[in-house]
Amino acid sequence: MPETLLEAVGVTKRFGDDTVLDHVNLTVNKGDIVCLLGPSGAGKTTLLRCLNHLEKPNSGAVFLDDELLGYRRVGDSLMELPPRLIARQRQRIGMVFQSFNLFPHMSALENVIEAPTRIARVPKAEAVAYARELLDSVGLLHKADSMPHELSGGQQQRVAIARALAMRPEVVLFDEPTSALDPEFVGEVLQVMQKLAEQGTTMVIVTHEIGFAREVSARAVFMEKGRILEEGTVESLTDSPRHERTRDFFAKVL
Amino acid sequence: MPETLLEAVGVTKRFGDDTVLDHVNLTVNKGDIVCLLGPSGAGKTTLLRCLNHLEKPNSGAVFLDDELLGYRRVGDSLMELPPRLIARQRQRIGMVFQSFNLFPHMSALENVIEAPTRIARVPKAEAVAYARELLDSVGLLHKADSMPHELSGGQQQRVAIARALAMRPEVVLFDEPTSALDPEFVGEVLQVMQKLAEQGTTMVIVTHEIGFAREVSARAVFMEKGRILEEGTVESLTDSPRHERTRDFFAKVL
Amino acid sequence: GCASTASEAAEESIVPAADQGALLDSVPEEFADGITVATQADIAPLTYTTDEGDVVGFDQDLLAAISDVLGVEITVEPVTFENLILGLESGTYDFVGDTTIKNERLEKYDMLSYLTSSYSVATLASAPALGDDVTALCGTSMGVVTGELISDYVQTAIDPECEAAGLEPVGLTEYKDFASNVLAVQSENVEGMIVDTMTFGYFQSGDAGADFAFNGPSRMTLSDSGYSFLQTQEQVLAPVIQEALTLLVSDGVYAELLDKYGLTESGIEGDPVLNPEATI
Amino acid sequence: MAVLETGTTDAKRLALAELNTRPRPAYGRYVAATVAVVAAALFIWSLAINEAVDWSIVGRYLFNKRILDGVVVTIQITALSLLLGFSSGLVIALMRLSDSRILQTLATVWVWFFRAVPVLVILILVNNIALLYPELGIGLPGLPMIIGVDTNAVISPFLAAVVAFGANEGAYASEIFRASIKSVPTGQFEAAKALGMGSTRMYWRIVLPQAMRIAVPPLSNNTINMLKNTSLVSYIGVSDLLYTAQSIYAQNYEVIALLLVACLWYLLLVSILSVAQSMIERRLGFDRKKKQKAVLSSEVTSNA
Amino acid sequence: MAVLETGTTDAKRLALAELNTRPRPAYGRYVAATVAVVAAALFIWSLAINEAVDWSIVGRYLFNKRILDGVVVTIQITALSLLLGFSSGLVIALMRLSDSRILQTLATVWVWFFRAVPVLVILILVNNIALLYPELGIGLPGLPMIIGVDTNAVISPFLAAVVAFGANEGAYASEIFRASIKSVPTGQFEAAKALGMGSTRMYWRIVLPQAMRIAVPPLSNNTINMLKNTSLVSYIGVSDLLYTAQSIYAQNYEVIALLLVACLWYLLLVSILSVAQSMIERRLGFDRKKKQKAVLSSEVTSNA
Ligand SMILES: Nc1ncnc2c1ncn2[C@@H]1O[C@H](COP(=O)(O)OP(=O)(O)OP(=O)(O)O)[C@@H](O)[C@H]1O
Ligand SMILES: Nc1ncnc2c1ncn2[C@@H]1O[C@H](COP(=O)(O)OP(=O)(O)OP(=O)(O)O)[C@@H](O)[C@H]1O
Ligand SMILES: [Mg+2]
Ligand SMILES: [Mg+2]
Repeated sequence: MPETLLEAVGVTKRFGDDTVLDHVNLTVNKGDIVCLLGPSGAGKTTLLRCLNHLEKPNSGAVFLDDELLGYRRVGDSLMELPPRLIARQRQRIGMVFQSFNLFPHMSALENVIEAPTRIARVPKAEAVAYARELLDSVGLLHKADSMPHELSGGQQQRVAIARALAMRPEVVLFDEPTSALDPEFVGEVLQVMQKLAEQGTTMVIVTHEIGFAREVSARAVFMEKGRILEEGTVESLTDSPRHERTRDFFAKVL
Repeated sequence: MPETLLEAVGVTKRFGDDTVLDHVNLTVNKGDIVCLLGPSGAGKTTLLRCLNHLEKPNSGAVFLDDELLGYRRVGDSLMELPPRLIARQRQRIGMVFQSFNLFPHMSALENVIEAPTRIARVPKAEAVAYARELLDSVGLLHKADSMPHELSGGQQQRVAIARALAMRPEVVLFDEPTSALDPEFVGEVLQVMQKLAEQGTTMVIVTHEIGFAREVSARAVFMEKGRILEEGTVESLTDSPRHERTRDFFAKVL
Repeated sequence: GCASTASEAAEESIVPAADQGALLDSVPEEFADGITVATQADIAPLTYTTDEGDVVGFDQDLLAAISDVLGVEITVEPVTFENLILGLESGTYDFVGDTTIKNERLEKYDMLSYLTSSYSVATLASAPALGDDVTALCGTSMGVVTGELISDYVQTAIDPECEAAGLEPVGLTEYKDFASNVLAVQSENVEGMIVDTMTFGYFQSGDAGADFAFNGPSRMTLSDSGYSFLQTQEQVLAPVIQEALTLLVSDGVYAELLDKYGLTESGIEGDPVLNPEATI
Repeated sequence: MAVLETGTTDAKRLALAELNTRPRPAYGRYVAATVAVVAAALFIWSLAINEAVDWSIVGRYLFNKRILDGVVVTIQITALSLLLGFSSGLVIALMRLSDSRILQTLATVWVWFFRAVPVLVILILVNNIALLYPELGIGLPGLPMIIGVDTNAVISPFLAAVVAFGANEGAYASEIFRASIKSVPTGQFEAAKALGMGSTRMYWRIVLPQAMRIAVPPLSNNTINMLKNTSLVSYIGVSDLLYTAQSIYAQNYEVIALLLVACLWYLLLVSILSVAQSMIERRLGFDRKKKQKAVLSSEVTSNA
Repeated sequence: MAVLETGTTDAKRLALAELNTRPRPAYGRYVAATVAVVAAALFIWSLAINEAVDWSIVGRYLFNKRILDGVVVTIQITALSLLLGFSSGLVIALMRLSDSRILQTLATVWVWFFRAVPVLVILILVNNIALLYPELGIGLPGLPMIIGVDTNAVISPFLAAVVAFGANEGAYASEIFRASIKSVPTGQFEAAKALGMGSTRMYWRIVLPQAMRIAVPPLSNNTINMLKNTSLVSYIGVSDLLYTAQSIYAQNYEVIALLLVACLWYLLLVSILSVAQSMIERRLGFDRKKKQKAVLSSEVTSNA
C-alpha cells in the first residue's frame, strides 16, 4: 500500500459568501506527482495554498504524515497552532509560485541558503555546498551571484525551485510555475521539474501544461467550482472524460 | 501598389556597447498585419518601440506616411523634435503592452476616454459614446465602470486594446499581448485581434502565437540578434525556412 | 505682537500739561514725523500683553511719556531679541529698549540707562532659609536665564569665593526663559533660581508667585539697562531722549511709573546718563 | 456531498474533518491591549484630578481671543507655506529625477541647503533681509540698481514666514515626491506617452495620482509638523497658537495650563487633518486589492 | 550589411537613414541652469562681501568650546531619540497593520496624540513630571505607593529630551513604516512563510529590507528635522548647537555671525547624513533595473 504523505479531508474554504472549496478530498502519496487542472476560478490555487496553510480552511483538515496541519483539536473545533509550530510544519513542504517571488535583495545563492542557514541553522559552508549543488542541478551554478533582476524569467523560476528544495522538503507544491514565462523559457523549467519527477520527488502541480503532465505520467485531478470533478491519468481525462465540463475544458486548452 | 504607412529604414539601436538593432529595414503597408517573431533578446520589442519613438534609434529613420518620426533633419544629422510634436505623431499610432499598463486609478471607461477627451479634446459625450462602442466590440460593455484590478488579465488586455483604438490610430503595435495571460484568457484576446484584422486594421504584432499569425495570414518577419533574418508568409517560414536559426526556433515553440 | 503708538497705549497721559510738547523744538527734523522704537516682548512687567491683547508695561508707559514730552509720535514694536538687534542695525528702529549696558557694547552703541538691573535669589517659600552671604549659594543648584550676566558673575565672582571657603561651586542650569526657571523650581529640578529682581518681584505679586520667596543674597547689582542707539556720526537722537528722560525724572513722572509697576527699587539714581561707565 | 474515494482516509481523520476551524485566540494581544487601555485611563484620570493642573484656567483660556487669533495665524501660515512648499518640492523632485546633470546638481544643492539650515535662521534672515540688502532690485552688485525698492516695504513678517517655511518644506517635500514618483511603474509612463500625452499631462493625470498613494502619509507628517513649527514665527513678531500660549504664561506663569490649552487645539487641528488624510488615502487606494490586503494583514498580526 | 528588399524605400529616405540622430538640445534647461548658477554665485558673493556679516567673528566662534559642546549634545540627543523613535515607530506600524481592532485603535490613538502634541509640551511635561507625580511607582492613584522612587532622581533633563523626541519621532516614523510595508508585494510575505519562516524573521530578513527602499528618504527627512528641533531642549536647561549660538549672541549681539556658525555646523552634519542616505539608498536599490531607470529618467527630463 502506498504511503500517504499529504491528505486533504473535507476541506472547505469560503471567502465571504463565496464557497471556493467545497469539501475537497485529496490524497498525495509518497512519490506521487499530482497535477491540478481546471478552469480559472476553480479553486486550484486555493486548494494548493490550503496544503501548506497559506490559506486557512473554514472546516476540514489537512494531514501531513499523521500530523494535523496548522491545527490541533480543542473541544469540538480545530484551533490554530501557534505560528512557530506552523512554521515548523511548513519547512517540510516546499512551494514554487507563479510569479517566482525571489527575494529581490538577495543573490540567487543567498535566496537558496536563506532558509537552511536562518531557520534550520545548517552551518553556512554546508548550506552553500548544497545550494551550489541545487543550482547546478537547475543549470544555474554560473548565475549563483546574480541578483534576481539580472536573471530571465525562466532563470528566476529555476532559482525559485532550487530555493524550495533547499530545506529538503518531503513534498513540493507548484502553482502554475510556467505561466508567467515567455514561451522560450517554459521548456527549461519543465525540464527541471521533469528531472525532479524522475528522482521521485513528491509534487503537487497546478498547471496548464497537459503535455508535461502526460510525460511525467502524473495523476490528473480536474477541479471545477471548488470541487474535484474527476481524477485519473491524464490520458483518461483527455480521451474519455466522464463530465462534459472536463471535455469542454480540454477542448479549449489543448 | 500598396500604400506605405510605417517604414523603418536602417534603424540601428545600441545600448552601451550592445548593438540591439542593426540596420533594420521594415515596411508596413496600409492594411498589413505584420508579425515579428524570434527568440528572446532578438530585439523585437526594441524594434516595435522604435516604431513609435518610445526607443530612440542611434541612426536610421522611421517614417509615418511621409513624415520623419520623431526627428527633423538639421545639417547632417537628425535632431529630435520637441516633445509636443512627437506626442502628436504618437497619437496616430496605437500601442498595446504585454503587461496591459491600464491606468489603475481610472475605470475601464475612463481609461478609454482619457486620450480622446484630454488630448484630442473630443467632447465628453462623443468620446463616451465611442468608448462604449469600443468596449462593446471587445465584449466588455458591462465592465465599463469596473476598475482595472477588478478585471481578469484577459479583460484588462481587451480594455487596453479598446484604449489603444480610442484615438482612431492608423496603425496599432502589439508587444506580446497574450504572453502575460493565463491560457484560458489567451483565446478571448486573440479573438478581438482577429476581429480587428478582419476590419482591415493595420497591425504590427510581436507574438509567439504562430497559430494566430497563420490564421490572420500575417506577414511574418523573423528576427535574430538585432537583424531581420527572413520574412514571408507564416507557412513559408515554418515549412521551408531559409536559415537554420529559423528552423531551430520554430522547432522549439511549435 | 502688534505695533502700537506709545501715546495710545497709556490710556491717560500722566505727564503734566505744562511739559507736553516741551521739547518739540529740539527734536531733529528727520524725526518730526515720528520715531520707531522696539522693546522686547513678553517680559513682564516691562512689556507684556493683556488677556484682551493690549500691549502694556513700564516700557510702554515710559515711552508714551517721552512721546508726550517731545510732542512727537513714538511707535513701539515689541519684538524678540534677535529683531531688536538686527532691526537697530538695519535702521528699521530708531532706537531700542531693554538692553544691558556693558563696556564692550558702548564701543558700538550709544546707551542711555533708565533702570538698574539686579539679580536676586528666590526659592519656594517652604525651602530652608539661605544666608545673605553669597557663599550661601555654594553647592546649591540654581536656575538662571540663559545669556544673562549673572552666569558670568557666578563663575567669576562667587565660585572663587566658594573655593576659597573650601566649598563646592554653585551648580548652575541655564533655562531658556523665566517661566522655565519657575517650573524647574516648582518641580524641584533645582533648589532655587537667580533671576532679575524686577521680573521676580512682579511674579511674586501675582497668584502664581505666592509659593515663592526671596531667599539668600538679593539685589546683586551688576549693571544698568537702557536704550541703545546706533553709534554713527550724525546720531542726534540720543541727547534728545536723554533730555526728555531727565525732564520726566525731575517732575516725578518717572517715579510714579516705577511705583505703578512695583519697580521703585530698580529706578536709577539721579539724572539719566548717556554712556555711563559700566562695571563690566 | 459526494466524497470521492481517495484511498487512505480513515475514520479518525474523517471525524476531524467534520470540525470547524477557529483562529488562535491572541492571548498576548488581549493582555497587551488591556494593559494599554488601563494605563491610558489611569493616566487621564491622574491628570484630571492632579492638583498641579488647574483645569479652570484651561477652561478660561481655551476660547480666549488671543488664543483664537493664534489658531488663525497658525492655520494661515501653514496653508500658504504648504502651497509654496509642495509646489516647489514637486519641481525640485522632477529636477532631481531628470537626466540633466546640471538640473540634478542644482536641485541636490538646493535640497541640501534648505534641509540643513534651521527654519529659524531662514526666517530671521528673510525678515531682516534689509540688513543684508537694503534695497531689492535688478542690477549688479557694486553698481547702482536699475530698478530698486526699499526692502522693508516689500517683505512683511507674514510674507517672510511663508517664504521661510515654504522653502524649508519644499526641500523636504521634494525628497518625498522623488521617492514616490520613482515607485510608479515604468509601464505607466510608457502607456501615457504611447497614447500621445505630453509630459505635463502625463504627470498630472497618470503619474502623480499614483505617486500620491505613497506620498500622502509622509506629506501629512510634514503638514502636521509645520502646523506645530509655526511657533517660530514669534521670532519675527507674529504670534501663532503655541507662542500665544507661551506669551500668556510668560505673564501669568500658568505654564502647564496654557500648554494644555495649546495641546487641545493642536489635537483638534491634527484630528481634522488625520481624517482628511485617511479620506484621501481611501480615495487614492484604488488598487489595494481586497485579496492582497487580507493576506497582508493576516501576516502582520501573527507577528504582533 | 545586407539590406533586404522591403518595397517602397526610395533614395531620399535611404539618404536620411544614413544620418546619426541626436537628442534635442534642451535650450530651456540650459537657460534655467545658467540663471540659477549665476544667481547662486551672486548670492554667495554678496554674502561674502556684505558688511553686515562679520566673517572674522564667524571664524572665531566656529570652534568655540561651547559651540562644540552644543554640537555634541545635538548629535547625542538626535541619535538616541532616533533609536527610540524608529523602534517604537516600527512596533506601532505593525500594530496599525495588524488585523486586531484593539491594537489598531490603540496605535491610531497613540499616533494621533503624539503627532498632535508639540514636542515642547511633551518635553516640559516629562521633565517636570515631578510636578504632576512627585513619586513614580507602582500602586493605585489615591493609595500609598507600593514601590516608589523620587521622580527627579530618575528623570534627568537629558532622559526627558530623549523620551520626548523619541515619542514624537515614533509617531511620525510609524506612518512612514506603515506606508512602506504596505508597498512590499504580498508574494514576498508568502514566499517567506512558505519557506517556514516565523514572522519575526520574515520581517527582519525579507519585508523590512524591501520596505526600507521607500522609507529611507522620508526617514532621513525626519532625522534631519530632529537634528534641528533639538534646540527646544533649551527649555529644560540643556543647550544644543542652535541654542548655544543664540545664548552667545544674547551676550555679544552678533546675531547674524552666530547664526551662520550654527548653519555651517548644520550644513556639515546634514551633508554627512545626506551622504549616508544616498549610500543606503544605493545599497537598497537592488531592483532598480538599469533599463527601467533609463526610461524613467528620460521621461522626466522632457518635462523639465
Ligand atoms: N483572498 C480572496 N478573497 C476573495 N476571493 C478570493 C480570494 N482568493 C481567491 N478568491 C476567489 O476564489 C475563487 C478561486 O480562486 P483560485 O485562485 O483558487 O482559482 P484558480 O483555480 O487558481 O484560478 P486561476 O487559474 O485563475 O489561478 C475565485 O473566484 C477567486 O476570485
Ligand atoms: N533599456 C535597455 N538597456 C540595456 N539593454 C537593453 C535595454 N532594452 C533592451 N535591452 C537589451 O536589448 C536586447 C534586445 O531586447 P528586446 O527586449 O528588444 O528583445 P525581445 O526580442 O523583445 O526579447 P523578448 O522576447 O525577451 O521580449 C536584449 O539583450 C536586452 O537585454
Ligand atoms: Mg490560480
Ligand atoms: Mg520583448
